[in-house]
Amino acid sequence: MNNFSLKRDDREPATVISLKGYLDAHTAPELEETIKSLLDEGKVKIVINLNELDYISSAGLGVFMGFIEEIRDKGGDIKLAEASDKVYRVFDLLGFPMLYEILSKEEEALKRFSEMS
Amino acid sequence: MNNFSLKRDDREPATVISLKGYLDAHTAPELEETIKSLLDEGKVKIVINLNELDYISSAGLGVFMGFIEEIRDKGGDIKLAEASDKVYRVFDLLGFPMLYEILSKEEEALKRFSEMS
Amino acid sequence: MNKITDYKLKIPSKTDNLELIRNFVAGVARKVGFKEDDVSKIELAVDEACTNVIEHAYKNEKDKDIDLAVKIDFNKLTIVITDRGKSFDMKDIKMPEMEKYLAELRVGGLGIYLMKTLMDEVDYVVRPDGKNEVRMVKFFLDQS
Amino acid sequence: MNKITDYKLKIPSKTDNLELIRNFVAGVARKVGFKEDDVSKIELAVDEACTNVIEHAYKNEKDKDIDLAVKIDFNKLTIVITDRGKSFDMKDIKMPEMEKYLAELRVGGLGIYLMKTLMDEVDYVVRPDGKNEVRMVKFFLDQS
Ligand SMILES: Nc1ncnc2c1ncn2[C@@H]1O[C@H](COP(=O)(O)OP(=O)(O)O)[C@@H](O)[C@H]1O
Ligand SMILES: Nc1ncnc2c1ncn2[C@@H]1O[C@H](COP(=O)(O)OP(=O)(O)O)[C@@H](O)[C@H]1O
Repeated sequence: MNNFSLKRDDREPATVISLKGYLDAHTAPELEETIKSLLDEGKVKIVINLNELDYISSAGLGVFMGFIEEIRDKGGDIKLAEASDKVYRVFDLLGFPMLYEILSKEEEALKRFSEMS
Repeated sequence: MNNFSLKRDDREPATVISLKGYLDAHTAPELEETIKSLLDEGKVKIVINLNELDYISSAGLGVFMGFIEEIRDKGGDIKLAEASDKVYRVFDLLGFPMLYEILSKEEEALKRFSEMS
Repeated sequence: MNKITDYKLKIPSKTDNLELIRNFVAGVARKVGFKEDDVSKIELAVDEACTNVIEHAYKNEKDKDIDLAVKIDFNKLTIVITDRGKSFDMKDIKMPEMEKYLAELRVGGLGIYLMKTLMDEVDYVVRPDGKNEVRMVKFFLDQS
Repeated sequence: MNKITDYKLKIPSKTDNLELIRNFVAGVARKVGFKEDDVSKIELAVDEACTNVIEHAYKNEKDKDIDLAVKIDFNKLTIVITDRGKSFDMKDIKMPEMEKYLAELRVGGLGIYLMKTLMDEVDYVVRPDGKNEVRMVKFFLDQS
């Protein structure tokens, strides 16, 4: 049983990572590896699609915190999209909307990157 | 949490009881009461629609066994319809297909009653 | 998995809790790699065993304890269900011949038959300390 | 519900088991009548507490035991998580001011903050027998 999976989709103007299932201390390392690979390839514009994410704990939130500084220093960003009410509430509880743009649609998040560049 | 519910629908030529969720020792009494009421009203032609039933244990199977003799004595029958593979397997394990007609569609089960009368 | 891994659950003896018990055991079985087919069998066998403990050993007294242990070792999953209620002798229970059973339209007496059909091993012992123990085993066979 | 009802779970200390733990506790909370909103809060608080036990108390040593008890009485649900690993003093842990925390882009240190935000009471004690205990309470308030 490993009810977490992710899908990477290199689009323009950003890479979309779609998360599915449960993002907790057990599954967060997989997301961490994926973002690390992106940085290694010089890709720093990232949209996280949360549409199929059922659950997130602080271990999952920590992954976003862990990379955001480096990514922004390199002129990129992490934008979040399509969070369910349940997942959004956790972000909200921690004040993440102050730090990250959380868009309702993946397309909007991609558009925000187009506007940036 | 009581992830079981049932719906009674008095149709012609039989009453359809649709089961949903988990039929176990905890929830079987509700089905038992419903069938008892039908008998009290003289309704002995019964189709059990299992389409949304996720789980059945011997306590659920026992309900069918408990009434079948009386129902058949009164010229009626219990016919089962639309069992998922998982639920069908339990019926099959106990040889129930020898004793009950298990149809793939509710309409077929109703038709079998029309043919009977 | 080489080491024995143990999961334990202690839960009040009411049928209301059967769903929690099933979900827990199914979760463990799935996690260690059983296919859905076998997960369903394990789930049903555990339900039948716990239903018997609630109804026969504890005669529907609520809030007695059911102890459930799931042990995983390299080639099998073992479930041990312990109660402090009324004992019985499984050897006295005749297994129904299903054809005859059904022909006679009998009610009840299917639980132990199901447990024995669904699992690879089923034993019942009254332990020296007076507790009763149902032990059921399912082997890992070509699970993928 | 007048009587105290107890559910107990003993489970090996690996993050792989967090999902089983969450599902079990969520199942109990739902069963006793908490609304989905509160079920989610309880689920997350328990995950954070158990993650801390695995990572900090047991330093990721697998197959140590986490003991989890869920007690239900008439006005509240209490979760007690017990470990035999490294102790700490919760008073030494400064709660982040979230605005400042985020502005500094810090990593980690959100678990206890979440637990305290999600639950009505959170205590941590080192018991006389040397075991560590996290105790969290959620009251039943206008649950329907
Ligand atoms: N855990 C148990 N403790 C005491 N008696 C039991 C237990 N399990 C089964 N029995 C006895 O064995 C009989 C057969 O059990 P079973 O096959 O499960 O059918 P049922 O529970 O429907 O009677 C029961 O009626 C009961 O007398
Ligand atoms: N159960 C525990 N046992 C030992 N130390 C703990 C425990 N829980 C928390 N701590 C300590 O408190 C700190 C803060 O915990 P927390 O807020 O959950 O953030 P994080 O786990 O991300 O560091 C941890 O880094 C750890 O030093």
